[in-house]
Amino acid sequence: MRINNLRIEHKHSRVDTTKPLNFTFDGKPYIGYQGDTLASALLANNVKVMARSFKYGRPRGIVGAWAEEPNCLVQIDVGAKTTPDLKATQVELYEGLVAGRTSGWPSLTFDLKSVGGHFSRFMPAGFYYKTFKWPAKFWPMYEHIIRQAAGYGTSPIVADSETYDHKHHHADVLVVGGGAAGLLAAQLAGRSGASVILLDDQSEMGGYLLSTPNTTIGGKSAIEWRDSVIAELKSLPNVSLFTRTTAFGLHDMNMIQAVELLQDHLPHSARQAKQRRERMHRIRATKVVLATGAFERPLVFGNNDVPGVMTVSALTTYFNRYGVACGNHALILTSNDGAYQAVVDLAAGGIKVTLADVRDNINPAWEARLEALGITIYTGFGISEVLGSTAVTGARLSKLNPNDPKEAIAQGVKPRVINQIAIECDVIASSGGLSPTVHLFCHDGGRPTWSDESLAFVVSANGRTNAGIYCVGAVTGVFGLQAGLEKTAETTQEMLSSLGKNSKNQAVNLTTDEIAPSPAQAIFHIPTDKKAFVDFQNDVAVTDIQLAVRENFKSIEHIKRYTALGFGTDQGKLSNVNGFAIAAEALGKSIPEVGTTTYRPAYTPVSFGALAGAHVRETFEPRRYSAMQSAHEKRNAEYETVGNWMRPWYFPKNGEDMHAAVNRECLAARNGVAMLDASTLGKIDIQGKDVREFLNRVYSNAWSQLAPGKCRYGLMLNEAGMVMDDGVTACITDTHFLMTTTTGGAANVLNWLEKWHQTEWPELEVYMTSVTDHWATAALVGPKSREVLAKLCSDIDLSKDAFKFMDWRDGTVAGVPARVCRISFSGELAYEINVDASYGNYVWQELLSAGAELDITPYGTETMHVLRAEKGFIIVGQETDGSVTPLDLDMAWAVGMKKPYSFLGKRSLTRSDTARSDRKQLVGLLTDDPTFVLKEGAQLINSANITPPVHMLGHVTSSYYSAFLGRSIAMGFVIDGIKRRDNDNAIFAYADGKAVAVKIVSSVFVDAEGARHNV
Amino acid sequence: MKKDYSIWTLLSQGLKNHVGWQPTWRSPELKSSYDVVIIGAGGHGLATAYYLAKEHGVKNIAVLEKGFLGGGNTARNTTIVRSNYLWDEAAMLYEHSLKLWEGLTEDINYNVMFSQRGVFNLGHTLQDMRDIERRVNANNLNGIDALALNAQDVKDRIPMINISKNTRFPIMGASYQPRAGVARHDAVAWGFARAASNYGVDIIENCEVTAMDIENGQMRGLQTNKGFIKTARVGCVTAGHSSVIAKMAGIKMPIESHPLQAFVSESLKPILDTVVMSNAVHGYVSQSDKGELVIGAGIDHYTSYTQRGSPHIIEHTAAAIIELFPMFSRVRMNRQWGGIVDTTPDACPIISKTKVAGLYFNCGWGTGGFKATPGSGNVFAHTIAHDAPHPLNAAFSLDRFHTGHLIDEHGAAGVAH
Amino acid sequence: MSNLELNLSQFSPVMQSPLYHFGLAAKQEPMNEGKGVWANEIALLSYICLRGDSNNAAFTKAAKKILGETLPTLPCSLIGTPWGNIYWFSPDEWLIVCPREKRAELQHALQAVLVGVHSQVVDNSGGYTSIILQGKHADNVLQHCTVYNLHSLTENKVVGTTFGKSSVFLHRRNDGQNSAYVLIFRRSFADYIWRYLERAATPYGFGISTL
Amino acid sequence: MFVINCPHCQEAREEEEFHYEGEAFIARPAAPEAETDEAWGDYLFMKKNPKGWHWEMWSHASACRKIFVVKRNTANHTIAGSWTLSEARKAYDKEQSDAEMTKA
Repeated sequence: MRINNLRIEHKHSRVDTTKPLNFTFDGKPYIGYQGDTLASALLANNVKVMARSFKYGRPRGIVGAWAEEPNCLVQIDVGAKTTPDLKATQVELYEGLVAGRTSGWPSLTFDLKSVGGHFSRFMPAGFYYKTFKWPAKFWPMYEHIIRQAAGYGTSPIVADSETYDHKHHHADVLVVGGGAAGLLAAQLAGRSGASVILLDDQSEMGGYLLSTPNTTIGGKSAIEWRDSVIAELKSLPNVSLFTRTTAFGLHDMNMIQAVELLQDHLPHSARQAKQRRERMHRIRATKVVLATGAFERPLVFGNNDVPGVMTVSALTTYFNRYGVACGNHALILTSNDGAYQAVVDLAAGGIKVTLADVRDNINPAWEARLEALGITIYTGFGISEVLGSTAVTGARLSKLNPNDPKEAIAQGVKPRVINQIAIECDVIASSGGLSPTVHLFCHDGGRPTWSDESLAFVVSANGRTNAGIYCVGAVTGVFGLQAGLEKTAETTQEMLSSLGKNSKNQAVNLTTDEIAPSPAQAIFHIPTDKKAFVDFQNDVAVTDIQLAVRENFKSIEHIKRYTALGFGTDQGKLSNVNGFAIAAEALGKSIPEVGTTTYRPAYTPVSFGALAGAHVRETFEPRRYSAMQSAHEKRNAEYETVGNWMRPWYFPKNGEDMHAAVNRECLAARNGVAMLDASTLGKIDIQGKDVREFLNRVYSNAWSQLAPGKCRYGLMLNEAGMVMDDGVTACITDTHFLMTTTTGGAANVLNWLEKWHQTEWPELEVYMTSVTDHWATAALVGPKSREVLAKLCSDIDLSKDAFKFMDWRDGTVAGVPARVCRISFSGELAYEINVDASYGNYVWQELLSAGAELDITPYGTETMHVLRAEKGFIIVGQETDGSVTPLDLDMAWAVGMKKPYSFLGKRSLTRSDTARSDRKQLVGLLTDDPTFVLKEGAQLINSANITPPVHMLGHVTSSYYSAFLGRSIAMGFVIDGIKRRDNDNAIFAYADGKAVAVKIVSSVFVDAEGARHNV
Repeated sequence: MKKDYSIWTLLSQGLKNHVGWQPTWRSPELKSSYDVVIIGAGGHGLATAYYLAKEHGVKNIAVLEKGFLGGGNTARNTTIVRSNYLWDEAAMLYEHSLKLWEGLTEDINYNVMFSQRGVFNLGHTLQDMRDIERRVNANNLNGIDALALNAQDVKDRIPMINISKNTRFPIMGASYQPRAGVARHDAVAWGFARAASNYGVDIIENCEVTAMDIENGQMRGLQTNKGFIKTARVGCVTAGHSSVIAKMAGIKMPIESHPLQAFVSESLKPILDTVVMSNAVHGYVSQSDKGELVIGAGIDHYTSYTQRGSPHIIEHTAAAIIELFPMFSRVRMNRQWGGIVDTTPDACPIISKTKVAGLYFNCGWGTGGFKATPGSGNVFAHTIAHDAPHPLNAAFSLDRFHTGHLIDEHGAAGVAH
Repeated sequence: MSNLELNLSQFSPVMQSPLYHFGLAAKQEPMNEGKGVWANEIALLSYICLRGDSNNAAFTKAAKKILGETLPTLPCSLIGTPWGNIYWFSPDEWLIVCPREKRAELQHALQAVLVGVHSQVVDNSGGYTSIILQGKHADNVLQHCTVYNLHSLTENKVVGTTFGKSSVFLHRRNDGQNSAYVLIFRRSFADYIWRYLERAATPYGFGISTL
Repeated sequence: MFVINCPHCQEAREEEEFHYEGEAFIARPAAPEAETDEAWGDYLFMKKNPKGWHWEMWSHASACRKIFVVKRNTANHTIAGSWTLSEARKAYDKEQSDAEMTKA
């Protein structure tokens, strides 16, 4: 019965007409029902024009029923939830849904582009390569116009308010597609006891069965059969089913990415804040069964883009599944038997149907059934032209192989010769056969093959069994339901036995009531002098493909790229094969000779949010914290990220800016006492009888003589001789050393050491274990540091001579076992106090309290940098950039050229270029104006002349204001700099467009003789 | 030489239903001998042939392509063009290329849609900012346009970008090159093919080199699946496959071939009118003339010739883009793909003679080759024509890996997209 | 690292576990059906790293002398000993997790018995912590966090694997009815790992369980 | 995205647990000082980078931290096997000598 003009109630409809839903499209309110898609609801409301075409602004309507839809891209929702470019055919309707158009300006009824459209003859494929060239300076303006015309939906402009995540699965069998074949495969696999995952991208399983309820399987109606299989699958604990879940990528070794839509189908009121919007499943399956089905291929004919022209499968789906008649008089054009059941269903539903079949001889069984229903069939006819502009009003049929009247007369008969007929109708559907959904199969390198029997690119049933990929159903080119199911059972059994399983009690009755099909005709487009579109979304017409070939774009990849065929968001699901066939014709080649373009993920578009999953905002990447973090927060530290670590940068006090804070911190370290959290430095515990030899090989300096209780600075080179890391290493015993590394380099260094040990020197008896996280380290710095430490440490003799510079001692600090190293990165008297990190915060607090009366000052990395720069100490990664040797750094003292083993990087130091004496070398730099602080990264040049090109001598690596010296200081690299130190002719530092005179000096600005730390 | 492309030819052809258009390039039969053979009909190879014919008067040139022309990295990159490199040698080479880009459409009479929309290289740490300052100053002194911007400057120019301090990689600033931009990658190959073909260059597609005929250190000819070619000079421009070709000549290469992945979103109304790159988060993004966001990822660490990489790389890049532009979270990836990039130890190319006389290599462009297309072809043509490097590529010889004179762009450029 | 409530004037306790700042102790409640996942930190255990060649009899004998059990040599296995669990980390690396009180004794005993034997004994107690994860959705939550195939995580098995963009050692502990997962990981990643876990668990209902 | 068998953990694991460590069996010259700049440069930088079977190193970064060897086909991403460094050395040397034999 009719509910309204186009909405039909019948028992198979999946739409619940007792549950009306209000929604708006392009600003107008409409009513649909629970179970509708936006497309079915709009069609039921007799909305025909839903989009305007990309290039010519032609009116466009619904062509497909699912992911193949090329035209009707919509903007769903508003504000933070607005989503561009969804296909109206895939949007599930919910109460209050707000949908907008994504094309047509100023409106759908009038699109400015359609004016240009009248000049479409001057805009063939690739026309822009040939023009917009003159005058050259106008190109930016031309481009601006091209850009304004481009694009469908609009991006959100506020951050996404919903969340996403990933979930990882491992299964014996993954079945992709919940149509007839997929359901059967999952059922058999489930019965075998294998762990099975079944995915389907729609809101309910069943696939095309939901559109053909009148066929029967094993005596049951298609729907009953589907229900019974799903019921069984749900009862099996080893089977999991996912709906609204699209497998969009198949990667090496059967890793499938699938995105599950969890909330988009719900009204806002029903969406949960704690639930994800989408979830990406990563499924690693031993066996993959692709039951991805096929999309129906439309035939290409004149004006085939008028709204109201669609595929037969879409027409059937809207009619049977959604209870929507897309018109009252349907003209159906087909090249195969697939369309006939649709004709019968529509006719039975009270729709007037006219059928044109391009074949001269059609299947007698079907002919009989249609005659019984009184349906006119035009055999040997095609559509040469669709009539109507914003909606189909009719079509012109023409005989494909016209009868010649003279012939007839010569034979003495006067048959009524019909070569042209005009038909009035309000909807047109065509079928050129099926195109298997081979996308996933091809993602990891598979290729489909052309089948003359199926007239399609297909994949063989045992797809790539060596890779564990099996294919069942329409994707294999078996289009008959019974044949497909029988082959599915067979293939699934093979798959299961290769898993060492088999499916018990297989008595599944798969007989159907199909009429045995007669052969389809290989035809892709009907001759016409009107525009005939192959790819609707990119406005690619038959003539564009012919032009591309004429211009020598003969590879199918060239044709695709030149015409944009299949480049749209539908990825050419309807258009590709027609395009290949039309190209083949133009090239005078066979379709298999032309082949296909490469299918790449994503099968259908997937949101960036789903790809990112949980890796956004605070969980984007790890932040590492030291044990003292809570104390730093209390002191309102500003942070610097170093590697993954959050390190205090400086500690601003009552509104200080960084410079004020850093000056205060520096002076405290030089004149009183200050404290740095040094916990983040990498620490590697190394033990074994060959530790010294090992260190001799991985460090450039020598380690044979270092006595227990002593520490030494070490410099580490890569094999190319370039500095890669540095740090202080302590000798605990002759067979036990504790190495420290830079904060950022820790992981690399441990990996580097392990790699050399495991691959080159397994004979060396050493073991290495990272203890970076175990030790919390407070660096107590300044002339008064001993005084503070003494308050908390009674069991170490801290006197100058008992506990010398570069010594370490074990003892207790604040009652906590501690390893204290008297080392200094500031040049001051300093102690590094290392404790079990569980005590880190406590000891830090105790030190602060103990130092309170001496105004102990915690400081961050910025002050650390200033203090070390005043001493001319380098920071790996700031003074070095992977192109710097120890000699460039004037650190020859840290290179033990006499060590017996050729340490890592040694040989490279003597390469002809590396050995040059006039390389860029590290020096100190002073400006004339003591208050002027050079820019780090300023380039050093010979004169004040900055007219390019200017020869560069090097650059400033470090530059600070030294509160202690009351002037600015800097370090940098200068060609042959070491020789040029302290000669009077200044060089210049260039930054901010200005050149400033600087003197080259020693890079040690404070206490060259080291008196300050020797107290 | 055939008719130029122009609005007039377009109109007149429009009236004739475009039946009069000639092939964009000729597809002649392979001849038995050539003066110079270029292996690889990508952008660089075709540009090389074009400049050999145009600037060096070489008459008898073939470009051999084992697949379809422009089907390699030319067709797979994210089309970024810039010249703001740190080291003089690299900066001068890329700037030479950028200058050629600026006149390319007119020069080859083919609209390559070079769009100088500017490129931002973001800085996320203090060291990033030092490196940016260093690079920008070096660029200025080399006569290359470049600005150092702070976070607010970046926000003013890119209103959509997230400069909040609370992100894992807060944006502290950027270097900005106004003259940089993007171009239509396929058009570059087709345009050079057409221009070279007009000069008489034979472009032979589906022609695979299977062996080299080298006699006491001198190139004699090439064995191909279409027969033997006699030639004394061969230029190899085969990007990811360079090691494979070099092996035919017994030459070792300091090259590893890695997958480099990229993806595009669905087509959107104009939202981003410039190019944003970030090495720290491993992502870079621009919007194409069609409206797609074109997004590049970092490389996969393993070597591969499959033109596909691992999905977690793409997933990370999507996350990185959301970190920079949180509103893109609901935008959808339409299509992803991979190329094979030929990486070198110093992230700089090799444009060099070899120990085989008459055999030249142009490779090692890694992730940054597209921007160099015209410049690379231009200096390589010079190198082949004179059997000696052009001043601009002298530093990019193979022997730098023996002397140690590397041009280490890793320090400042990181992934040199 | 926000949501932090520490009164520094009366600073206590002396020891702080890596997740101390989340104040889990105050939030814990007895497990109930209301929530799908329960977690808590097993704070302040001791972690001793032991390195040595399992084919070196001198090493294995010596170790057994102290540990009372032969070091597990089956890949990814763990055994219980009077000291605590011993986890196989690699053919030449084990982690011994014991109560704090036993740390010094165990460490010194091992060091003493291994003098002159190619080996390494390292106290990493400050460097690690553990999280226990239980409840009917514990598996689901872990599937969001790690790429490891949990089906093959049988009891008495420990695996090193990914957790978000960090890594953990993971094993399944049998608490009678409801089996629980235990995650062992580095201190400095604790904040990230807890936040990641909490995010993953939220849709299932997340509670802090009493231990 | 690969599944790689770790010969130490003796289990097939997801690629994300591993780090790629480059071409296997690049031996460090015994006496670097005796090498010419050219020979040393070759050792430092030159790579086989084959299209086809490749002997390469991976480390099981998030588990046992051991470096091991995988034989992987760079043209199609199939993996022939994985071995500990010492086992791999034998397998590799045998393959080399067999290749020599067939040449001879």
